[in-house]
Amino acid sequence: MKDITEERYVDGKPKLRRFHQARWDEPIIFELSNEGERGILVPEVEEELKGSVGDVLSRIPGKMLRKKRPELPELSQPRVLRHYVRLSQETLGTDLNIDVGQGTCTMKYSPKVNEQIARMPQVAEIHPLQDEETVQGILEIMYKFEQILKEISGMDRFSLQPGGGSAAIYANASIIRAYHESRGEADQRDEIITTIFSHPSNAACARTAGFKVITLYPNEDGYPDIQALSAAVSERTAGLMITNPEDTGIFNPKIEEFVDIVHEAGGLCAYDQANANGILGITRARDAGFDLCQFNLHKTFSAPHGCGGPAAGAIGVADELGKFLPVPVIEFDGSKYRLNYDRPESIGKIRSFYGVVPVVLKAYAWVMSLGAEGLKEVAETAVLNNNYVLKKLLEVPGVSAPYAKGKRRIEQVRYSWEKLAVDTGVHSEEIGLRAADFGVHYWTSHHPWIVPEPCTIEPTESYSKSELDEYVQIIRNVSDEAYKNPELVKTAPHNSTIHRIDHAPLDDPSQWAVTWRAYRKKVKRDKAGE
Amino acid sequence: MKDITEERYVDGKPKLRRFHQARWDEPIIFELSNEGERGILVPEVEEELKGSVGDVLSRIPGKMLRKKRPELPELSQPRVLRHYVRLSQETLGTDLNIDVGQGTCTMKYSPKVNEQIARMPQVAEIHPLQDEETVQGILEIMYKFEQILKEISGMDRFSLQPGGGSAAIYANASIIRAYHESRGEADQRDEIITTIFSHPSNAACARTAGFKVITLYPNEDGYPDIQALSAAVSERTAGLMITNPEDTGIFNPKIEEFVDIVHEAGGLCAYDQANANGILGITRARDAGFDLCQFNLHKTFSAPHGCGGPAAGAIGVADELGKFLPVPVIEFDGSKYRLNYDRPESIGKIRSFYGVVPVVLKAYAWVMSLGAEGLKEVAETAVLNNNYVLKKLLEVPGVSAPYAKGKRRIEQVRYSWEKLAVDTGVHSEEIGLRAADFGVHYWTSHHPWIVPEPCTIEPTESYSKSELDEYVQIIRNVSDEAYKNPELVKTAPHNSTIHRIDHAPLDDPSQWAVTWRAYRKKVKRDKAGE
Amino acid sequence: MEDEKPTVYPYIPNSVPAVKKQMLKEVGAESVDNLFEDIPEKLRLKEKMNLPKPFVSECALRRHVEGILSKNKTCREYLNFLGAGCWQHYVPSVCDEINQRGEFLTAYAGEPYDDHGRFQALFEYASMMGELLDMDVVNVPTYDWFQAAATSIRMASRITGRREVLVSRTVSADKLSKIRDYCKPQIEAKLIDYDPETGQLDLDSLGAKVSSKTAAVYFENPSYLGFIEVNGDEISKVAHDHGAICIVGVDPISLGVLSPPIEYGADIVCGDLQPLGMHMQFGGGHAGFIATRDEEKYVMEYPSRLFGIAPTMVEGEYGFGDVAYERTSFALREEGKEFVGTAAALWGITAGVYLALMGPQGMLEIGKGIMQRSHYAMKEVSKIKGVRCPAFKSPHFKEFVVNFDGTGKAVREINKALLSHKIFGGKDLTKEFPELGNSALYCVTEVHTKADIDKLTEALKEVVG
Amino acid sequence: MEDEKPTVYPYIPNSVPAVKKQMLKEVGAESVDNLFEDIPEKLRLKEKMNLPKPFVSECALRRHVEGILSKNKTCREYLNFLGAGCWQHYVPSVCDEINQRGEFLTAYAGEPYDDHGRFQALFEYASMMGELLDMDVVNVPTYDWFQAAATSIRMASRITGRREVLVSRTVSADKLSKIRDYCKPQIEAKLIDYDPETGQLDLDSLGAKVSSKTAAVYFENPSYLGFIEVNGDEISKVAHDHGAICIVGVDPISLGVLSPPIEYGADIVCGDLQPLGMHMQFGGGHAGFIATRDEEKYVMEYPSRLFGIAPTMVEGEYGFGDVAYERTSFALREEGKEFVGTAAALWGITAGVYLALMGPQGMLEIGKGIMQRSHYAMKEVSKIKGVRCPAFKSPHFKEFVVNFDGTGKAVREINKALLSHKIFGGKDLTKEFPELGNSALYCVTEVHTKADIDKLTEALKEVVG
Ligand SMILES: Cc1ncc(COP(=O)(O)O)c(C=O)c1O
Ligand SMILES: Cc1ncc(COP(=O)(O)O)c(C=O)c1O
Repeated sequence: MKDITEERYVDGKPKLRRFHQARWDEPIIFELSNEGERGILVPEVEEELKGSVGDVLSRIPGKMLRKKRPELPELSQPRVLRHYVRLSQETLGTDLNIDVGQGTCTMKYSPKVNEQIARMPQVAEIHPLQDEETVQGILEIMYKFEQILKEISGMDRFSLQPGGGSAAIYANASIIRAYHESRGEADQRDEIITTIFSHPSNAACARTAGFKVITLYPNEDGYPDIQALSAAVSERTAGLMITNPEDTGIFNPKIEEFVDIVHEAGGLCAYDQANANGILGITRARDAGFDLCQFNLHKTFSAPHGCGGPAAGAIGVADELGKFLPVPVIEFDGSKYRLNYDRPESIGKIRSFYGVVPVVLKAYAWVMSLGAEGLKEVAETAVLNNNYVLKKLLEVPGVSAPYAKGKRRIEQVRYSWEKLAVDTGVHSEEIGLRAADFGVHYWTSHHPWIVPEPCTIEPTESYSKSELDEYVQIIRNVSDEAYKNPELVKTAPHNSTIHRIDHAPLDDPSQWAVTWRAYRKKVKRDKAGE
Repeated sequence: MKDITEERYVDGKPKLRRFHQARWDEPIIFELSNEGERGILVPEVEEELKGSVGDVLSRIPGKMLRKKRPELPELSQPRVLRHYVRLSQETLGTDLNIDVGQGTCTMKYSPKVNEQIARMPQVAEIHPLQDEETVQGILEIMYKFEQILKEISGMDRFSLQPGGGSAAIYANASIIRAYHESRGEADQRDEIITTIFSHPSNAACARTAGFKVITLYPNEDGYPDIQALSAAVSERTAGLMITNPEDTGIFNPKIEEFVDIVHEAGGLCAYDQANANGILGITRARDAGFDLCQFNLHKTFSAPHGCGGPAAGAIGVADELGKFLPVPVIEFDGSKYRLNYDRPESIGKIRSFYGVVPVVLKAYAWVMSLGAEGLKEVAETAVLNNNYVLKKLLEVPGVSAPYAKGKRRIEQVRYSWEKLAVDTGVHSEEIGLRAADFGVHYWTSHHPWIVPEPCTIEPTESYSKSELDEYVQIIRNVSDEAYKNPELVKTAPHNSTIHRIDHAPLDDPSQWAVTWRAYRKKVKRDKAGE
Repeated sequence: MEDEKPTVYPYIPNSVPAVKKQMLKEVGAESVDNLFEDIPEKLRLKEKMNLPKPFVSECALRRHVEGILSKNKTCREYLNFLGAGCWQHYVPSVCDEINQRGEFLTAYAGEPYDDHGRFQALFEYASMMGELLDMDVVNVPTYDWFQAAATSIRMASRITGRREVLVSRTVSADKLSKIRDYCKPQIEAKLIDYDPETGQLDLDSLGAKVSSKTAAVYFENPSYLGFIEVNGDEISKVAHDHGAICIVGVDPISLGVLSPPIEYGADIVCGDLQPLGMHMQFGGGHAGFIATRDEEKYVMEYPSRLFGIAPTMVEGEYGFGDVAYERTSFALREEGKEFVGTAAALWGITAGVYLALMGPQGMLEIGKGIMQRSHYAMKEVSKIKGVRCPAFKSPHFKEFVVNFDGTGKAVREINKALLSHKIFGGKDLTKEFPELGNSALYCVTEVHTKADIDKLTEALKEVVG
Repeated sequence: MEDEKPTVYPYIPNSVPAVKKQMLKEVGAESVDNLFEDIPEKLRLKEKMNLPKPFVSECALRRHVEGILSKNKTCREYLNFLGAGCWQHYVPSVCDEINQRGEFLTAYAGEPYDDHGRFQALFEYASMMGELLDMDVVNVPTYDWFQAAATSIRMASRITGRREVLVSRTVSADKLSKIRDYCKPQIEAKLIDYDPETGQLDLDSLGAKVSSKTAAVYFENPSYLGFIEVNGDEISKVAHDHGAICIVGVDPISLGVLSPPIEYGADIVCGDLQPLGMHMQFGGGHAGFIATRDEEKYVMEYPSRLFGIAPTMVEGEYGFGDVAYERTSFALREEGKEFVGTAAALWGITAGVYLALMGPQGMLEIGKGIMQRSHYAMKEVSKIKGVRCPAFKSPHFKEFVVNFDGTGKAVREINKALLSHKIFGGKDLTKEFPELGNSALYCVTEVHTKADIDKLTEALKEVVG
């Protein structure tokens, strides 16, 4: 028998947990198929109705009628359930782990009460085209939530339509374009300025909206470089799209000057507030002069991340840009809520209907459970937690926090394991895989890879000091192991659902397989010669 | 790194899964407490209301006012959630495993749709004393379900009040007592006859209701012994309380004669139909002459087992016993449902209010999804599955199916590993713990331990042939291991949440601890001397 | 393209005809019928059962059942002041989240290895209840308070070897009925009177009835009629003086503010978990607890399972298992203690979640808040002409008796009239406690706001006015 | 006994004052304010935000929010015939069970090790969609059909290097608006007319507009107006003949009976997953899919994530990971393909559950059943005086246009009148398609019974009569 007592380290509190993730070794669902099984029956059609309409399929012209049935798996209902419940256990949600290792993602607690409300028929079973009289409740919530966001950001108008943070950033780029178009300057003003530590979607959305992108790098102190900005602006400047605090957790103290410089050059300024968790009630976009901003309701506002959505973005703009917002907008005449489509200068539709309504509802409920003081408590505690973890982690051998040395951070910190890599040959990614052996996330996606051997930790307000201590202890332990027994770290994970993956095929067109059918054709058949 | 390829056996299909249960190594919840944390806030009291009533606590006489706050743990909401979600992952429900190893428990699929309906406010948020006009829906369901059970059992009247199968058996014992009381024979008729392979609750409930218990043993062929019955009955016989098929899976073919003999002696016959899954639509209690019966709605009727309840028992009786049923009974006058308490000969109350209503609802929905043909399909498939597993398991070295040799079984089979134990020294319980390493249950509670090295498998209708094959393959593999490497089996589990438990303290009054406070006093303090 | 096949049932994987055929072949049977060979032909049902036509699609089934249920009016739509053994308390979302997790919902009787989480959760439940009650032993839940009370009495009878129990007259008629049915063969239940002014258990009546035959004295706190029994000390002293056991039934949600009964002499404490995180469910949310000191003579008399903590082969790892399993009917059949079966474990886990969420501060605040609201309600209702409230001069917790004698209206009428205000009035006590006249038992909890109570008062005024 | 302490927030563990103090000490800060040193004083908010008073207890919060929501009327209470991009299909219970599991609900962007289940579920989703579509590559879902269509067009533009897209005129105005906004900087969208009799895309119009500048032809099947585009073959041929890509938008629930678009020449197929297990949620249940053949030139143009299967160190174990991650904006910022962000993965997993439950037989039956019902509805509605239905002479799937010109009543009026029958009538098309006159788009699915449809017909008769 394996002696797992070893695994509980005792050099400090709390002890490390002897973790093993659920491993169900579950086949691909197609491999479970048994011909003829049914997972659910569809509603029967009344004989009388059938008789009345005759053979409807015969009305489909031959070539439009499906000939070969789709080769979907055939499984009973309990087997489908079992498959997915098992897969769920192999997935590490925030409900399960001390989820501070996916820095910039704001993995906070998603209150269950809000989820339960969002699943009521009064939300789930309403159609977006129902008569407005019959959806006053949900319109009221959306309207009221816009008022809340106005107060939080200082902006004048909001739209809740975008389906995520990046979609919201894109919408803002689109509004900037519409603004310059309305002034006849669209052709001239085709440059968007951003910073390298602003989230990549700022650059990507700007480009997608047709702009050229100018990226500023930090100055020696690690702050966005104001000189570089002054050099970059011109009569071609359409706008500035920027995250603050940046993904490094550093707040740009010259943010107002940045805005002024861009304004002076005739550009608009859009504030990516996906990292707003640490500044709720502390500082506001409009007060720094921004013309547009966006929030991620699935991050700061506590809606769950759902394995990558449903998400929701909210965009806020200053009064003069209000007319460009997507249609429809929600209006209130003192007694009724209504949807107004009659907005000739609008950029139009960003997505189907009015936004990701259940996510908006959860965000509304979250704010209403906290109020102004509670939101400020969120920010203050998140920042305190972050600086606490910073203090503790910097005591761990091999890690550093580049840039803005000695300064406080806001919502997260981008660390570097450069020294550890040099000392031991263990890379940041490997640290993450070993951390997984203790039941926590530690993600490896830190584009741009400017900070060497990066690692971003964002504690948020949702974890207790003892849980933060546990996380730090895990990282300290992995660092110890890297120094003492690097092989152990380099072969991790050992206690996960699966073992080291060979990633090579995923970048090879002749081997990659995004579906089981492709895999069967390209890999299985090739191999087994079947 | 541990080579887990070994763990996937390839000598036959399906391959065994390389399983590991989630192991969170979660402390006892008190150990997680952080002073001052709150898991939920209770509704605030309006200042005006507070002012109006003054210091209410001062109205509690000194000695009745709590002085020391209860030492409950203090935890934030996400931490409470995380704790319990982790514990849930360390629990192997039917939703997760091929749950055929808890024979006699009828671990079938509990449809999710029924669960979702049962959690609607129309069920969850109704008070049992509401005006009958406002609960017509739930009364209708209970009433209709009684009609269904009447048809399934052939009985004339039903009560859904008992909180579980054993409570229902007790209620039947109580009705038998009331019946004899009503005839002035209560003192004389103080013996209940049962069989050793009837569920222990028959004997236990009869005794609790004040009867002496006579237990019949099987005859040489393994069937309940009719001669023994004839010898047992007398003018002292109050009744027969019997399971059929018995917990061995064997159906008593002389059941009608049993009933006749007891009737002739002046006793009543109560049929424990907890094992009814295999005989739905096949044979009925009343047709064999029984006067009373009971069903377990959390077994045959698909309601989930909930870690051991909420459960529900339904008792059915012949017309002449109807007057003894618990109060209230549900009546229907063609337009309204009402609760009738005016039943002077009733045994009275069995539990609070009217029964475990959500469980009844789930059972009703389950029947209504299947109908008469579907219920028969349940029985036939369950029995086919059982005989299939019987066939396959008997090919495994070391196992046998005692009694009624060569005969078919109904709902389950009680096997014996006597040969394996003799051959290898590995006991049934150890087989179960090794089976756990492959992610399945195999329970060890088979009282009475008359069958040596017992093991009871009940496939029900809920598992596909491939899942049954997988289960058999696991057992076959453990048997192989017992012969080749008994130590591996005897030290199992290896892939579970925890390791071999030292059970000795649990039977030692000086060491047992049913609460953390007792543990702290008796074990922790003693040990650590703290 | 082929048309619909004969029905295969989604819940019955092997209902696929081809699979069935193959399996029949494997077992050497011609048809499924062969497998029932042991069931005499005569007993075999010849026709199809006469059951309603099923709704085989989930969609149709749901519509059918929900259609029936839509006839119910809920306590979300109506303002509810009914209690009397089933109470409307707020159910924290996390309680439902945990008890609907498939793992807990569908587990049953697995081993302490594969079901470690179930054992730990139930051990923790017992441990938290232990803190609330200040007692060291708490059972895995039984069916409900009714059962817990009846079993507590039988435990006391076994411990003392005596066959008489004295029960407070203010216990509900239904619970008394259960106690009598369950104790009948062994134990006679005698009632102790109460003081008509205060409702308090009458110590003289107790003194007159207690004797060396008394196994136990059973009373409740708060009483069924809502007031607090303030003489717990004296009652238990009388019991103990006569070698009897003192059993107290208690509403656990009161224990943030009320003393745990062990403080005033209780030996066995029992009650219902429903207030701690269970929805009312038309009376389907009950679970009973029993608690005692950690003395062998008590422990060995529990019929329920008791989960204890135990070491494993690995240092620092906790294991769990059954304590003194050999006392149960599982082990000993009729020689076990009463009987044990599937009862209400999931509600035990849920109550644990509830207590973990509430913590000491939450339990204090909720108890106090309930008292503030119920006192406000009593005060306001008592202002209505012809209404006497509370009917008893005693401190109250969350329930109280309202007497309508002075209004000339029957409770039944009043309650019918309240319905049109979308209010469920208190439980009619006229049959259960005729001596209280035209009275009803009202319940006010933390779910009620001042506005709710004011609405009740206004409605009552209108109705009786 | 002490009284209530200052508020500690249940969602903010370290809001406990003592803990905060200790942590401040650890980080060497006097107050939390110090930690915001980088935020200029001038930008610091001086007052408390002016937000509504919160409902700090869960009980009060729930009552507040549910109170507002109770003003909505749901499609369970009313009979709903609205579709037009958001459809009322039956959501199997297992879909909700899986997507509310905390593990899936709260996971995000973990590694293929700790989030193995998420990767496998999404790989399986793509694989099942692949079978339904007969295509080898399917993305991790994007926001919705709008986005999927717009991105498909941009993919086509990048692949062909061309900057014009031809879009069927029967595409919804809203979707067209999205396409235009999203493609604006690069691609011009031109509309292809439809035949006023049949609704079918006008091949002459197509022929007139297609050219060597055409990157793609985009049309939908079934069309937004409900009929089936029967000339898929011809349309794709025209596109291909001009070196353009054929993009088809499709309602996946039709694919049990309708040919997968690849059969009639589609190169890129896109659509919405909402019908496959997502509640309508006032339009909050959308998710977009894009599918292509497994050709590098297509694969490399996806902006979305693509999850592929890969071996691990252990024989027979499956691993997963990102395919060609270096095309994404995560990796390349503005040099990546468009952009990628959090979209609708959970709905992808849910659609996978849906397809796994339905299987081939379920998809066939549901498609056929929907057609039977919608044809019955068309037949019955068409009998009403003054009503023309369907407005187009073409085969239909689940939606159809009803023209009310002959009734003298406006759709708006009719729909208002239907409300009093508890019916939501079809979408008013008068603004979107003025050329169709006084018309509405009705939707009938498997949730409708014959009785429902008859109820609609009766109500319509009364309303227009
Ligand atoms: C045959 C039989 N009778 C009675 C029972 C007891 O039912 P319960 O556990 O609901 O008390 C069981 C439970 O397994 C059983 O199998
Ligand atoms: C600062 C910032 N901006 C934008 C985004 C993109 O948001 P989404 O993932 O919702 O598209 C993120 C997401 O992590 C972010 O952290």
